[in-house]
Amino acid sequence: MGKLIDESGRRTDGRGPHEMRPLKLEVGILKNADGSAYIELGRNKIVAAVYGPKEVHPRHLTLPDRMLIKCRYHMSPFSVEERKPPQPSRREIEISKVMREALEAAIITDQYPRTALDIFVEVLESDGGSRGASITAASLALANAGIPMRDLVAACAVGKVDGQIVLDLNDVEDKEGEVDMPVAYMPNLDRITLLQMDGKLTIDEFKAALDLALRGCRQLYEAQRRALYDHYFSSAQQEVSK
Amino acid sequence: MGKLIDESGRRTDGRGPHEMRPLKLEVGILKNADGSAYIELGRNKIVAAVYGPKEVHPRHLTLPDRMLIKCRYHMSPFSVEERKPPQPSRREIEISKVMREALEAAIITDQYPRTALDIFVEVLESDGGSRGASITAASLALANAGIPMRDLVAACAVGKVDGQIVLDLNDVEDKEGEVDMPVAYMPNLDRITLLQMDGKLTIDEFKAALDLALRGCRQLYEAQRRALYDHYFSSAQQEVSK
Amino acid sequence: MGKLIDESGRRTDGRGPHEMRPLKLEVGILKNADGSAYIELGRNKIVAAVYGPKEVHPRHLTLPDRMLIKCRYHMSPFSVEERKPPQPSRREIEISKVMREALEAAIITDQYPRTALDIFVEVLESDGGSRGASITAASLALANAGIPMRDLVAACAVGKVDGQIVLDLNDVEDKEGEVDMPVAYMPNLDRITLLQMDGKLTIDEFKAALDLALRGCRQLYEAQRRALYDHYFSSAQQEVSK
Amino acid sequence: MSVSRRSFVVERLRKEKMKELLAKGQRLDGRGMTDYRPLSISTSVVSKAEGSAQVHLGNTAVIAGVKVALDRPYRDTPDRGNLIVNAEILPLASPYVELGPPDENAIELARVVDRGIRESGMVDMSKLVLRPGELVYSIFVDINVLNADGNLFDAASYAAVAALATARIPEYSLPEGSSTPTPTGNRIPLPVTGLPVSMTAAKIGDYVLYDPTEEEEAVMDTRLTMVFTEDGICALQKGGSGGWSPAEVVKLVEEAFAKAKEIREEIRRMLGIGGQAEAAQGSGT
Amino acid sequence: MSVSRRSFVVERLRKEKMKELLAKGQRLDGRGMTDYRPLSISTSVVSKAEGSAQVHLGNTAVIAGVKVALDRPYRDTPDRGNLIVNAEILPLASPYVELGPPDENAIELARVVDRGIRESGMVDMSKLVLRPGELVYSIFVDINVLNADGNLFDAASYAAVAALATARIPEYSLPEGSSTPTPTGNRIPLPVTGLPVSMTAAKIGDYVLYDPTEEEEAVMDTRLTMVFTEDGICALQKGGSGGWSPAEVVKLVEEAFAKAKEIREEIRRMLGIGGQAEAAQGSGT
Amino acid sequence: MSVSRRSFVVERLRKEKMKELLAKGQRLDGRGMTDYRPLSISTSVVSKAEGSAQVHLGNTAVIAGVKVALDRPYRDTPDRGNLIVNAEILPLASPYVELGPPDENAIELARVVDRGIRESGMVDMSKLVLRPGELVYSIFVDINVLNADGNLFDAASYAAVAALATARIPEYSLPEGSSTPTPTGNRIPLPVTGLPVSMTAAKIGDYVLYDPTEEEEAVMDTRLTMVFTEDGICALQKGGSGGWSPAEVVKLVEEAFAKAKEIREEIRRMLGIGGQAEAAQGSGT
Repeated sequence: MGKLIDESGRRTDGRGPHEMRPLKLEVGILKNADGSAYIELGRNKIVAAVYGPKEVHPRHLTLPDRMLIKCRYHMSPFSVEERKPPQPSRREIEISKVMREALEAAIITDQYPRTALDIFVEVLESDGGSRGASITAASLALANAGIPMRDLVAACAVGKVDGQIVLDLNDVEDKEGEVDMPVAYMPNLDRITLLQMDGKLTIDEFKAALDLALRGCRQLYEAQRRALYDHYFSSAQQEVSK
Repeated sequence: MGKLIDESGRRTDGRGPHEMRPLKLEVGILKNADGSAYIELGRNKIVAAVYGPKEVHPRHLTLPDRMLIKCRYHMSPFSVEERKPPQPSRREIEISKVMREALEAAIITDQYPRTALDIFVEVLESDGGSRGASITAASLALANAGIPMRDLVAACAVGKVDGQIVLDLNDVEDKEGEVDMPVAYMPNLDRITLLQMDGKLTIDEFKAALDLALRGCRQLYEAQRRALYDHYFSSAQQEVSK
Repeated sequence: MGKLIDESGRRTDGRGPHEMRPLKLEVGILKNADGSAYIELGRNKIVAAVYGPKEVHPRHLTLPDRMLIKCRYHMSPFSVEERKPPQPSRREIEISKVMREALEAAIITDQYPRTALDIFVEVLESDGGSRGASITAASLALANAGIPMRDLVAACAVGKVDGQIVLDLNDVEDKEGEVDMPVAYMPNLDRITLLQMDGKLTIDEFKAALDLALRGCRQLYEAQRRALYDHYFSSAQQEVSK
Repeated sequence: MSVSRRSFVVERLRKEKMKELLAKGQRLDGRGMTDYRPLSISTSVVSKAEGSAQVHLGNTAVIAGVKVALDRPYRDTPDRGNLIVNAEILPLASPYVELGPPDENAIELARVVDRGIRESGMVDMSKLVLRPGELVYSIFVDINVLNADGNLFDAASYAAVAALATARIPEYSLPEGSSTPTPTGNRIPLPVTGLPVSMTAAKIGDYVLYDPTEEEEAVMDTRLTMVFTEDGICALQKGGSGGWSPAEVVKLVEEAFAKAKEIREEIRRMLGIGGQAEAAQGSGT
Repeated sequence: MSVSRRSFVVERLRKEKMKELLAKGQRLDGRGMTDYRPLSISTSVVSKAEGSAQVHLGNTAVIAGVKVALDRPYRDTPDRGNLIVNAEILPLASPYVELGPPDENAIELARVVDRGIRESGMVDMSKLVLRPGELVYSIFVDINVLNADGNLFDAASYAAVAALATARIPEYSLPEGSSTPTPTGNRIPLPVTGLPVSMTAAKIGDYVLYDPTEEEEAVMDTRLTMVFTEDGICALQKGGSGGWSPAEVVKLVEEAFAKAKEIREEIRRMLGIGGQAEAAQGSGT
Repeated sequence: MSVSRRSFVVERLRKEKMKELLAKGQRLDGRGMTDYRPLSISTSVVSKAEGSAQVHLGNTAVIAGVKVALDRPYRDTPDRGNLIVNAEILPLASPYVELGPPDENAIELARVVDRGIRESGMVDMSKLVLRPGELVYSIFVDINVLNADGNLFDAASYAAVAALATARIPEYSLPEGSSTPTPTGNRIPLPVTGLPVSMTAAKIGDYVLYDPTEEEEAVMDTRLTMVFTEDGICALQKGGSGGWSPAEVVKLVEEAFAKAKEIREEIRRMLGIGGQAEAAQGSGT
C-alpha cells in the first residue's frame, strides 16, 4: 500500500486506476483564429488555435510538395506552482516538436503545398498530462479550421504509481509517481503518433501501460467527436433558424 | 512647504515653478548622418541623428504608400548614476515607440513611399526630461536632413512637485516628485503628438499642467527655429563669402 | 632563474626555449564536410571543417566579385579547466574574426564570386596556442576542400616567459607568462596574416619574438605539406591499387 | 502585434467607409461614439494562481494571473514590495502577432497597465514588507492576450486589476532574528485601496470614439488611454502617429473621468465588492 | 539540424529506390534490417575533462565530455546531485546545421539522452551530496556531434554513458561546521550502477530497420528510440511525422530489449568493465 | 559596422583613384603618409560619469565614460580590481551600422582597447582592492563611437585613456571586521602610472599610411594597430584580409614607437598633466 493509492485502490483524487479525470471540450472559442478549441482535463485548462493555410514567411522555408507546419506549446507564467518565466524553456521547445510530429501525422499536408500552418497552444493551468490534453485540443482546433485530416488525434498519459499502472496521471502522480508515458493515437487508423516514456517498466508492464493508454485515447476520441458534433450541429441549427 | 520647493517658491536648482532650465541647441553636428542635432537642457546631453530616406531592409517591411520610420532612443551606460547595461531596457523600447509616434505625426510620410527613415537618439547624460529633450533634438535632426515636415515638434515635461505644478522637471524632481507628464506639441498645427503621465492629478490640476506644458513647448519651438536659422544662415554666409 | 624556466633552460614540460610541442596533423577526417583536418599540438585537440563554395544565405549578403567567407572558432564546454558555457564568448567572437582574416589572405576569393564558404573550428581540448593551431588546421581543411589558395597559412604563438622569448607557449606559460604573441604566416608569399600581442616587450624583444614565430611557422608549414602529401599520396595509392 | 502585412488598399477603403458612417454618427458595429462593448469579468479562473481574471471586452479576450514570491526589495524602494507586470500578446490572439520575445506593443501594454496600477496606489505596497531592505513580497502580474480585437489597454488593465483585487496570497512571517521566512498557512488578500479604471478613445478624422475595435484602430489617427482613480487621473498614454488638439484632450479627459465612475461600479459589481471603503476593509490584514 | 534545403525531387526518388531495395530485404549500405553499423568507443580522449568518450557509429561521430562543479541542489531534489546534459550538433557535422543556439533537434537530443541516463538510475545521484539542501556535485555532460550520419540518439547516448562510466571526478569534503568544501586530492569514479542502452529503429513504408543512416532518416515515416536497463525499459521517444501501429511498437520493444543486451556487452567490453556488479563495485567508495 | 551594402564598383574605382594618388605620395585629404588628422580631446564632458572624454580625430568622434562599482574580484585575480571595457559603434555613427548587440567589430574594438590599457599597466589594478578575494573596485569603461570615419581603434583608445586618466572615483573604506563598505566622501583619482598610445597604420597596395580614414579602410589590404608604453610595445592587432611582410612590420613598429612619443606628449598637454612621474604622483593614493 503506497501513499498515492489507498488500500481500496483509490487515487489521491478519488479515482480508480483506469479512470480518467473530468473532461470538458469546446470548439471554436476564439474569434480571430481560423480554428480553435478549449480543453479542461482535471485542472488542466488549455487553449489551442490554428492559423492557416497561409503564405510561408520567410519564403525560403516554403515546401514545394506540402504544407509547412509550425507548432508552439507554451505555458503561462501563472499556470504552475512557481511562476514560470515567459520565454520558452527547453521542455516547452521539445514538447512543441513532438506535438507537431504527433499532429502532422493526421494532416493531409500535400493538399496545400507551398503554404504554412501555425498551431498554437497555451496552457493556462497545468495539472499533469498537459501535453496529451494539448494535442487533443489542437486536433479539434485543426478540424475547426477545416484542415484536411486523416483522423483525429487523441492523447493522454498513463503511468506507474505505487507499483500500479494507472490512466491519466494528475499533478502529484506525475511528480511523485514512478513512470510517465504520454501517448497520442489515431483510433481510426490505429496509429500511435506520439510516444514518450520515462521511468522504469518491465516489458510486460509496458505492454499493459500501452494498452491502457490506447483505451484512454479511444475514450477521448469519442469526446472529441461529440464536441465537434455539438459545435457544428448547433451552428447548423442557428443557420437554419435565421 | 516641501523639501523640493522652498518658502520663496524656489526649486532645488534655484528656478521658479514655470521656468525652464538653461538650453543649448546645435544643428548638423555629425558628419555621416543625413541630419543631426545636439541638445543640452540642464545637464541632459543628447545627440540625435537621422539617416534616410533610404532603401527598406528587410524588403518585406516596405510600405507601398509611405515611408517606414524607425526610431531608437538609447542611453549610454555612463549617462545615469548607476551604470546602465548597454542592451535596450523595456523603458527604452517603450520610449522609442512613443517618440517615433510623436515625430511621425510631423513627417509628410507619403512623399517618399517605399523608403525607410531611421531616427537615432543617444542620451550621453540624463537629467530628467530626457525624452522631451530627445524629441526636440530629433525634430531638428529631421529638419537638418531635409525630411519634409508639417511642423517642428517641441517637447518637455511638466509635473507636480510639493503640490505645485512646475515646468521642466529636473532629475531629483523627476524621481521624488509626485507627477511626471511629458508632452510633445506642434505649435503651428496645435497638435499634441506625445502625452504621457504618471502620478495623481485632479482634473483641474491636469488642465493647468497641460497648459503649462504647451507654454514650455512653445518656448522650445522658438529656440528650435532660432537654432535652424543660425545653422542655415551661417552656412549661407559661408557660401557667400567663399 | 624563474619559476617557468629552470636553471638549465628547461621549460615546465621539459622543452628548450625554441622547441615546439609534439605535433600531429591529419587531413580529411570528417565524412560530411567538403574538407576537414585535425591537429594535436601538445594537449590541444582541434577539428576544422570547411563547407563550400555554396549558395549565399541570406541572399542579400552575396558579394558580386568574390566569395563570402564566414568563420567560427568555438571551444567545447569540456575543453578547459572550468566548464565553458556553450554560447560563443566575446573572446571566441574576436578570434573568429581574426582567424577569418588570417585565412582569407590565402584564399583566391575572386575565383568563385557570389558564393559562400564556411570555416568551422571546434577546440575539443585547449592547451595554450589554440588559435594558432586552429588556423594551421583550418588551412589544411581548406586545401582538403579544394579551395583555390595562394599558399598555406601556418600559425603559432611566441611569448616571453621568465624574461625569455620562447616558442609555442603551453597552457601555464600562456596564463602566467609575461607576453603572448600569436602569428600566422604564409611562408611562400612571406606574408603575416595574423599578428596579435599582449604584454610588454621592448622593440628589440619584439623583433626577436617575431623572428622566432616565423621560424615556428615555417616548421609547421613543412608539417602541413607532409600531412597533405601523406593524405593524397595514400589516396592515390589506393586509387591505383583498386 | 504588427499590422505590416495588411493590404494598404483594403485599409484605405475601410477608412473611407468608416468615415462615411462616422459622419452619420455610426460605427461599423452599431455602437454610439462613447459606448463600450459588452464587458464580462470572471475571477479565480486559474486555481494555481494566487489571483486570476478573464476579461471579455467584445471580442477582445484577456486573462491575467497573479503569482507571489519573496524577494529582496529594489534598491531605491527598500520599504515597499515589488510589483512586476508583464504582458504577452499570444500568437493565438491574432494573425498579425510575430513569435518571439515581447515586442514594443507588448512592452508598452505591460508598462501602461503597470503605471495605472502603481500610480493609482491601488495596492499599498508599503504593507508588503517582511523586513525593510531585505525581504518583501514580489507581486507578479502576468497578462495574456488571447484574442486581440482592439483596445487591449483597457481589457488588460481590467484583467490585471480584477486579478489583484481578488487575489489571496500566502502569508509569511519573519520573526526578529530569524533569516528564513515561514508560511503562516493563511491566505490573505492584497492591501487593495481602490480600483483604477482605464479608458481609451481613438480619433478617426474628426470623430472621437471610445473602446476602439481592431478595425477602428487600424485606421485611427491617434488614441488616448487615460487611467482614473476616484478623485482624478493617474496615468496617460497617447498612441498612434497622429495628434490631438489640446482642446480635444481636455474635453476627452473630463468626459472620460465621469464615464470611468460607471465602469468602476460595473467592475465592482462583477467582482462582488462594494464601495471603496469596503474593498479596502476587505483587504486589511 | 534542418533538412529544409534538401531537394524534394531527390528525396522522393531516393525514397522510391530505398523501398525497392527494402522490398528485397536490402538496405543501401548492405546491412540487414536489425544490423547496427560498426561501433567504436574511445574513452579519456580529452584530458581536461573528468571523463570523455568519442563514439563512431558508422560515419556518425560524437564526442562527450564530463565536467564537475560544486553547486546548490535543485529545490525539489535537495538530497541529490545535479545532472545537466547538453548537446550541440556542431556546424561542422553536416551541411544542414544552422549556426545559433541549440535548435529543437539539439534540445530533443539532449533531453532524450538525459532521460535515458537519469531514469535508468545509471548514476546514483543520492551519493553526490556534500550537504543536503546546500552543496552537491553538479555533473555536466556535454555532447558534441562531429559528423551527423543518422541515429544521433544512440551515438550520443553511448558517448554520454561511456564518458560517465569512465569518469574520475575530484573528491571534496565538507566537514560538519565548515562552509567551504576542500578537495581531498583524490579522483573518484562516479557511483555507476549499470549501463542504459539506447536502441533506435525507423520505419520506411512497412519496413522497420535499426540504426538508420541520415539517408534513411531523410525518407523515414517514423522513428522510435528506446532505452533499456538490464531489466526493462526506461525511456521512449517517438520521432518523425508518421505513426506506428501498437502491434509494431510492442514487437519492436520486445525485439530491441533482447538486442540491447548484446550491445551492452559490446560497450562493456570496449570500456573494459565487466558485468553490472563489477561496474557497481568499481565505482563504489 | 558592416560595409556589405557598399557598391563594389564604386569601391574598385575609388581604390584605383587612391592608388594613383598614393603613387604620387598623396592622400585624398592631402595628408602625408605618416600624418595624423587633427586630434582634440575634451574631458569631464559627462558629469554623471566618474570620468569621461570626447575625442575628435578628424571626423571620427568617440566618447568614453568611466563608472565605478564595488564587486567581487575575478576568481583568477583575487588581489586586483576589475576592468571592464565595452564599446558600441552607435547606429548614428555611420550608415553601415546594424542595430543589435555589439557585432564582431565592436567586440574587437573593445578588446583591443582593453588590452592596450590592461597590458600597459596604465592603471595599477592592485591598488583597487578593498579586501582581497572579496571586494574590489570594478572600473567600467564604456566607449561610444558617435561618428565613424576610420581608425576607430586609436580614437577609442585615446578616449578611454583620457577618461581613465582624469577620472575621480568615490573612495570607500572597509574596516577590518566589517562587511559593508562605506563611502569616505572623498573623490580620488585612479592609480595611473603612464599613458599607453595606440597607433594604427593601413597598407594600400605598397603604401603604408597612418591614421586611415573610413574611405582608406574601405580599400585597404591590411591594417596594424600597435599600442606603445614609454619603453616599448604592449599590444598589437592586425586587421583586414591581406598580409604584411615581416620587414614591413618591423619597420612600422620602430617608426610608430618613435611617433607615439609625440602623440603621448600631445595627449598629456590636452589632459593638462605633465610627465609620467607627475601623472603617477598626481594619482598616488
